Parts: sequence; structure tokens; C-alpha cells
Amino acid sequence: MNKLCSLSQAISRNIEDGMSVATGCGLESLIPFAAGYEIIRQKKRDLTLIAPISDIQLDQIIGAGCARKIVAAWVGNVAAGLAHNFRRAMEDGIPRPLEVEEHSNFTIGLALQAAAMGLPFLPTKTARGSDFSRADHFQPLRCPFTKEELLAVRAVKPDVAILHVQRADVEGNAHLWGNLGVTVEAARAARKVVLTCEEIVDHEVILSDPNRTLIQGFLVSSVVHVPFGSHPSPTQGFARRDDDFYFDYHKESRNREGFERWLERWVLGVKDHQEFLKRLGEERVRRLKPEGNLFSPSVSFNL
Amino acid sequence: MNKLCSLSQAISRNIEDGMSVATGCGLESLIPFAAGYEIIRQKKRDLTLIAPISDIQLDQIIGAGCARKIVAAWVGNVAAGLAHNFRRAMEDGIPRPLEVEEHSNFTIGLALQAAAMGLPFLPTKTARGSDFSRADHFQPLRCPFTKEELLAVRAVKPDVAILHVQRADVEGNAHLWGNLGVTVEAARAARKVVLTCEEIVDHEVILSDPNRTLIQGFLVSSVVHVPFGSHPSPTQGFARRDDDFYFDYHKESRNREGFERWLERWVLGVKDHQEFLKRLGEERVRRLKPEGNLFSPSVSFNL
Amino acid sequence: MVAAAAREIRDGERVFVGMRLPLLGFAVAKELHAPNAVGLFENGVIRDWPALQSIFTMSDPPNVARSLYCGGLLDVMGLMQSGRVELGFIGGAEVDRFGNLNTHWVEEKGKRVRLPGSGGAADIATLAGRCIIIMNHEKRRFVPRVHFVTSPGYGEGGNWRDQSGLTGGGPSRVITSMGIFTFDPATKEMLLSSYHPGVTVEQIQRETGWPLRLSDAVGETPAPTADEIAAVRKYDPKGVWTS
Amino acid sequence: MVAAAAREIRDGERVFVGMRLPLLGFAVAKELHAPNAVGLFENGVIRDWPALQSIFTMSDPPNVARSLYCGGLLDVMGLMQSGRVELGFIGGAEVDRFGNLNTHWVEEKGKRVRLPGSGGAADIATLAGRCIIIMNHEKRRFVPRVHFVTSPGYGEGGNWRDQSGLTGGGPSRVITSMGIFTFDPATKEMLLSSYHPGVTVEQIQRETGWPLRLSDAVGETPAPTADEIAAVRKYDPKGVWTS
Repeated sequence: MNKLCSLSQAISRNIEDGMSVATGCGLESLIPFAAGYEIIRQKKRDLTLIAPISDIQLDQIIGAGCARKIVAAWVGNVAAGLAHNFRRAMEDGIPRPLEVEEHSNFTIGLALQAAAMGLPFLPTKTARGSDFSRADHFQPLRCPFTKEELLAVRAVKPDVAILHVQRADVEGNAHLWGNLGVTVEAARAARKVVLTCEEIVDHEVILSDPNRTLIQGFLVSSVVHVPFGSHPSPTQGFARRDDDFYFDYHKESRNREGFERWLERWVLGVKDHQEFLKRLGEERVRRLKPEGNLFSPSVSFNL
Repeated sequence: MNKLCSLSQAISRNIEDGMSVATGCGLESLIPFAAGYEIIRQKKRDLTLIAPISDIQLDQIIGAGCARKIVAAWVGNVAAGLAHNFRRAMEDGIPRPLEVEEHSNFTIGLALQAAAMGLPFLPTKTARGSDFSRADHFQPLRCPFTKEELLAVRAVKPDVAILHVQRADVEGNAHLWGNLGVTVEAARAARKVVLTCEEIVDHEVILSDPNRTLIQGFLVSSVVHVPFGSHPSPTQGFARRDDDFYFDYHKESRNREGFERWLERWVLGVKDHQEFLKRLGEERVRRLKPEGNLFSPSVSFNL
Repeated sequence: MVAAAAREIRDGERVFVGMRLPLLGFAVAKELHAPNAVGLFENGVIRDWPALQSIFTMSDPPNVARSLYCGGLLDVMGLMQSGRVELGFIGGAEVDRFGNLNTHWVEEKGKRVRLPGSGGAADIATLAGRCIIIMNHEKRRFVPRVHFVTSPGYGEGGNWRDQSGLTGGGPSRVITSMGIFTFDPATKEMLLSSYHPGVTVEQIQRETGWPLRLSDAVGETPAPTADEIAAVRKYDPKGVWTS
Repeated sequence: MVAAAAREIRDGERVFVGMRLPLLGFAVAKELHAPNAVGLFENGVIRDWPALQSIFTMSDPPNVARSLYCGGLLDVMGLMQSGRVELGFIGGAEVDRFGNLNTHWVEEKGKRVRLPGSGGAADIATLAGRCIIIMNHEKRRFVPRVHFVTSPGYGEGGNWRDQSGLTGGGPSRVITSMGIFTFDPATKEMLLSSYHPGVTVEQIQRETGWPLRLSDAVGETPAPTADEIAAVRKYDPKGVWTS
């Protein structure tokens, strides 16, 4: 089944107000920023955002007023520091109050993995003694064999996971490589998956290296061709990190007015991802294209 | 650190009488038969063998009298039927009585994964209502969140895992592809890992495709270069399945005398793997070499 | 039996295929009425088209090359545990009237005979959306009560599965060398729903270790169509699995 | 600080590196005395040599390309939970005298300031064989009791970690911009073990929110060697992290 559609269609078809949405699952890379901008343009409301860390994406969506709740281990700006919109929402309820389900990176990974495996929880030894582990989504659990005490992490089952990948076919079978974060777990935990990808490839390309098909088409609802869809975060082999974009965002979002100007310039004032790239400028986009000859060698699947 | 050694050294250095040894972790492929023959030649005793299924390898080691206990989901001959030595051991204690810790494929995978994750157990929904799930290594467990009843599977932590892979460097960093079974879980669950591989490659080859380095050198104790080390089981890209070998084994091992003749011919009567391949014959080995042009395409790790 | 297995696979379903007859049934279904079915194998392989050559095990290179996905056992079992596998095929040495299967041990002439064990069968029986049981129909295999429950069907009948907390749907059909059974929706007893061409109800009763119950609609199994026969021959030209 | 961090890494250790100073310390240690150390990153990357170019995040392409392994977060965290990570580096907005760290919220002028949260810090603090805490030494950061325990050190001191069932060893050192601390083996209180060249104990006391305790062997931190300085310059030629 051909699931190819526009980014605008993918967001409007799959995401409704009030849903929970997993994003930023590659950690600092493969963050589907373009999809996040479209969520903002479509004025989705009351979303629960799920992400281990999000670099600045959660901050953007929070600042735009789309989020009611955050399920995360860390919300900030990895290179530059604090997330100003997150702070304003948590400290002053601007633009709206925000609930947080606090995790560590490991526990949010386990929470997604639990859902991916069809389980209501998974056990762990991490985070014991942390104040956030006293929240309701953690419970003490005694091992029935050794009697040692562990921590049970409640499953997190997103309504939708938005994932950026290197290449996919029109059915949503996707090849990805480089660091994976919790991408595979999120793809299997979520009820629906929206893929944005750098390249659409023939099904034959997928079949030629099945060990890279970490997301299978039967999990995927929509596939969108969005080159540089992870900008400013990197996509190995396709896009460098645009460090300046993060530093500029950090400066400009320091106060609410500055953020609103930023939002107008980069999101609300551009029609779509194409126009966004135009605004970035040809020269800047060119500079973000990887170069070199670091290609993987071939392996044989011969019979 | 260079961990390269001979198969005989790898077995004598890493496996002592009474140890638990995981093998056959790729399921029907990548079974380290050559290493199993060396275990038999070195007359290891009282081993606990851990494997989901083993095709005929467990049956061989049981028949040779090396095993005291089996932790497995299935012991047979996949293409031909029952495992005669396993039957003789279970029914008549020949050559010695055998204890079995019964699993399903899923629960033995979870048991290894629990150990790999440093946990004493993992929860599951499988195997409930099966008579074997009443054994001590399974316990009922109530989810602290939903209160639903699950099954806890006790961790299985092998002393040694023997794994056959396509290519490794001398430190034990290994690239593998094709179906993986429980290979990765076993590599991380075990206290020590012995790798047998089709090719020894430069460290540079490993670094050129880090997504394939599913076993990291710091987990590995010994690396052995054993082309066709999985014979008669297949290794994708390097060795076809030798179907006749399984059927012949099935016929010849039907009674104890036949098995002893088989053992003399293929294991005890040959010095090492080189001699084993010689006995197979050049023509037969040639026929087992894969052909074709099913090679994976390259991917870019450029900066 | 292959045609009957193929007919059970609906388009778009994810199917835990196993080996031999069901594998062939999967290929036939893909060819005829279920082009979007996906086959899952416990070794970690997921395929959206049949193996490139005939195979003896699911890990043979022709089943691995050009597959949709190659990963690990827990990947595939996890998909099943999370409810994403609609159908699985299983078999056994013994089956009883509630569809419980035994592949652990049987008694022959007063002596225990040890069998291989569960493999993935107990997982499929407990977790798949529904199961199809495939068996040779012999009296020693169709027993009132299995010696050992490897792969639970409906246990002691009725709502035993719910009471035992099993999340998969349980067996929906038993396809044998003589006929096809369904299960009574309330009591969960096996009901003969059709007998294969040339086989009588009496013959089936003789090879069944309990008093047969017939489905209201019992009749002859529709013979394989020309398309089905052609598809079977395409994937098993030498008749290795279907002689 | 980078040299001090580098000195903590022993050859062959698996180190949860994090970013910034520890990342640089890892590169320096690899260059000088720990050529077989391996760096682990929570995004799924494992490296046996430094990143190809300077980076801002662990997922930047130069940290991914030519790595030893690229996988997922649970892969790497699982290795740590199973006891295979000997050392981890962490930091925070606040630390107290038992080495507890806070990155959740602090109070400034009576108002709560929200911070980013744990990330992987709580995992490292609870699971790594031992932890090194790296902090800028300021009075508002060195507090008697943290507002919120994100990453537990020794809790309330003594054998609190054992009582709480934590499997990692806890903080072994605190490296600050002014000196280096160890912990009292019994009470688990922070002990000043050295002050950096040009810094006095009195200055450190002024920037510490509780009465300092000194290690018996307190003295000046050995200045970076020429080799260490050269290695730092090699990996941070522009002085981005070490100006």
C-alpha cells in the first residue's frame, strides 16, 4: 500500500488534539523538526509530547501552545543550555501550564520498550533513590526469584510516533543507520507511525539489506519525503548539524516576544518545508550537506 | 588486545567441566558446530547447554556424554525429526541421565535478555497455561500498575556463549547479518564469549559500518578463524546448509552404535576443523559456497 | 491441506508461518488472495514474499536473502506479544478435543517417548490472534486428553483461556489429513466442519479418540481449485511437501 | 579540570562519557595513558577513539562515523545496568556534601527555576561502577542539601546506597573549578583532597555551602603536564571547552 503523502496531510490525518506524540527518538539526531513545525502550523492542541530529550523541539512546540503534558527525561537546548519556553510554561504557565511525567533516559526507553513488547511495565535497577522515581509511574517491585527490590516502569504507549529516517519505500519500510536512540522502541510502541525521510527508495533497495529495515511498513501509517526534515539536527549521511540555528534560537527565545518573532519567521510565516528551506538559503543548505567518502562496505546475502 | 587463537585453545581456555555454555543462538543458522566438535574432542563433562533450538548440535554433545543439563525450547533435527541421543538420554539415561530446564523460544530469549540487561527476570504474557510454565524458573507476577497477572521468566546467565559470525577483528568486534535469533542477547548475557568467524578483518572494516557491530570486542574472550565453522548449518553469504549431513546424521544416529561410528568418523577421528573439511571433501565444500550477486548497497556515514 | 491452510490467511495479515505445509500455504495465499500478507519467523526474519528457493529451515539463506527484515527472536516474538500477529500455524504429536497440543512426551507401549519440546509453539498458541492447528489424523494423535500441554488450546474448555489470562485468541481451525474442525463457540470443543473428498465421517471417527461432534454445517471440504493446485506446484514443484 | 578528568580514566575501562569537559578528558586519556578505554553514549554510540571533529552533541556525525558500534539507548544503558560500565561523568546545578546532584529545579530569589531534568544522569549515578562529578565551584551550587535529588550520590550518607538498593558504586571524586574532592569512606561526606594551583582552602570554603572537611592528604592539585596540555590542545585547538 502506497502511504506517501504531503507533510501537511500526514499531520492532519494522524494527529488529533489531545493525542500523545513521540518525537526526537534518535536523541540529538533525526529529530523530525519539519513535522513539528507542521504541528504548530495546524494549531494542534493539548498534545502529550513523549521524548527522551528533544534538543529544542519540545521547547518550540511548548512555546507554540500545542502541548498539555511532557513525558521526558530532559528538556533543554543541548549545546546552549536551558529551554526558555519550557521554563516559562513550568514557572509561569506561559503560554499555558504544563504537566511533566519525569523520566531518566533509561526509564523512558524502558517505558517505550514495555509498550513495544505489549507489556504494562518493565523492571529496572536504575533511578532508585532519585526523587522523581517516587512518582506514580514508578512502583517498587520484588523479584519473585531473588527477592531483590527493583523498580517497575509503567509502559508509555504513544498514539503516534513521528520518526525521521534516511530512506524508506512508499509502504513505510525504512532503512536507518547511525545512532538509533529509542527509535525502534517508539516505532513499535506507538499505535501509528508517521515517517519523514530523506529519500524514497524502491522496495528492492529495502530488500537488498534487510538488517537495516529497522522499521517495518506494517507499523507505518504515512510516509513523507522531507529532505533536511531533521534540520537543524543531523541525519547521518544526509545533513550536518546546523549549530548556529540552535544558538540563535536560544538567544531569540529568551523572552516571549523574541520567541514569537522567531516562530513567525521560521514556522508560521512559511507555508511548508520547501519555503522553510528557501528561507534558510541555498548557501546555508549547501553547507549542511555532508561530504567525504565514509561509505559502508557491502555484505553478501548470496545463496 | 589481540584475542586470536586456535579453536582448541579457545575451548580449553574458556570452557571448564561443569560450566554452562550457550550455543546455537542464531537458531538454525550460525550454529558453531566446529566448536562443539572440539568440546567433544576435549571430553568436557557436566556441561549445561543453553540454546533455543539447536538443530542437531545439542544431540551430538549429549550423545558424546558431555552434558548434564539442557536449557532449551526444542531439541531435535529440524529437517528430519527427533533427536535420537536426546531421546536415549531422557528415556534410558544413555550415555548419561539428563536434566532439562524447559522453555519456549520466547522465554529462553527473555531469560538471556534478562541476564544481558543485568536483571534477575523479565515479565511476559507467553506460555501461560503451558504445563512447562509450572516449573520453578517461571513464577506468577502481578503488574503493579494494571494488576494483571504475568509470568516472570528467571534470568539465564551462561558462563560462556559460543557464537559463529561472518566477520570479526582480532579484538572480537564482530559484524553479523541475516537472522540473528538470540545471538546479541547471548553475547551480553554470558560471562565470556568465544567467537568463531568466517573472516578476520581489519579494525577499519568494523569501523566502516558500526551498525553491524552487534558484538563488541569488550565482551569477547577469544576469536577463532573457522571458515565453514557453522557447517552443516548455513552462514549467510559464506556457507549454504548441507542438508544431506543432517539426514545422514539422523539415519546413522538412530541407534547408539551408529552414533558412535558417526562420532568417530566426523569428530573423534579427525584432529581439527581443517581435517574435518578435508573429510567432507573439496567437491562438497565447493558446492556449499554461496553464489550470486545479492550484495547490500552502501550507506553513507559522511560528515 | 496446503490449500486449506492457504485459505485461512487473509490479505494483509501478519502470519507466524512456521515450516513445511504452512510455509507452502503462505506462498499459495500470497499468490492467490492475500498478496499483502506478511510472514514472520521466530529466527528474526520477516518476509513479504516467499523464499527464493525451497528450504528445509526458516534460517536457510533463501529465506533470509531479500527478506523485509532480519533481526532477532525477541523482535518477532515481541510483535506477537503486542498483538500484531493475527495468525499462527502450529502442530504437535497429540491434540485433544479442546485443541491442546503436546510436543513434550507421549507414551508408547507403556514407555515414555521424549519429543523435542515447545520451540515457538507455546508462544504462538498463547499469543497469536488465532491459531490454525495442522495434524496428521491418527487415533494415537487425536486423544481425549493430551499427556502434557505444550501449547494450550482451550484448556478444559469454556472460558478457560480468559481465566488463565491468555491474550491470544486460541485455535480457530484444525486442519487434518482427513478433514477440518472448528470449535464450539461456548464449550470450545472441536466440531467436525468438513471431511476431505473421499473421506467419510465414520473413518474420521475411527481415527479420533473421542466421540466426534459435528458442526451443523458439516459437509465436504471444497477440493483445491485449479489456481490453488497450480500455485502449490509452483512452490513445491517436486512434491516434497505435497506428494 | 580536563586533565583531572582524564586522570580518572583507567586503561581498558568502559566510560559513560557525556559531553563537553569529560568528552575532552576521554580524548586526552586515550591519547596518554588509557589507549584501550571505550566511550559509551546514551544515544547508542560506542567509540574506541575520539570523534573525528569537534562536536556539540554526542549524535553529531563526527561522533557517529567510524564508531565501534551504533545501536540504541537501551543497548548502552543495558550494558551499564549489567555492571559493564566502570565509570561515568555527571554534573548538575547543585551538589550537596553527600554528592547528591540536582538538575530539576532550584530556587532563585524565592522563585522556582525549572531546569532540564535528568537526561541520563540519574542512570549513571545509580548504575555506573563509579561516578565523577564535574562542577563549577560556586556557593549557590555547593549547597548543604539539594532541593531535589536528580542523581543520587550517597543520599543521607553512610550506607544509604546499600539500603536503597543502588547497584552502582556512587561518586568517587568531585572535580570542580577550584579543587578535587573525595568522599569519607565511612560517612560518605565530601573531603577536599586538593586545591588547584593558585586557589586557597579559604577561597574554596567561601564558595562551599557547608563547613569544609579536609582529607588528611590535602595538597595542591598537580598542574597539567606538558603532555596533558598538548593533548588538550590537540582535541580543543580553539579552546572552546578550555579557555
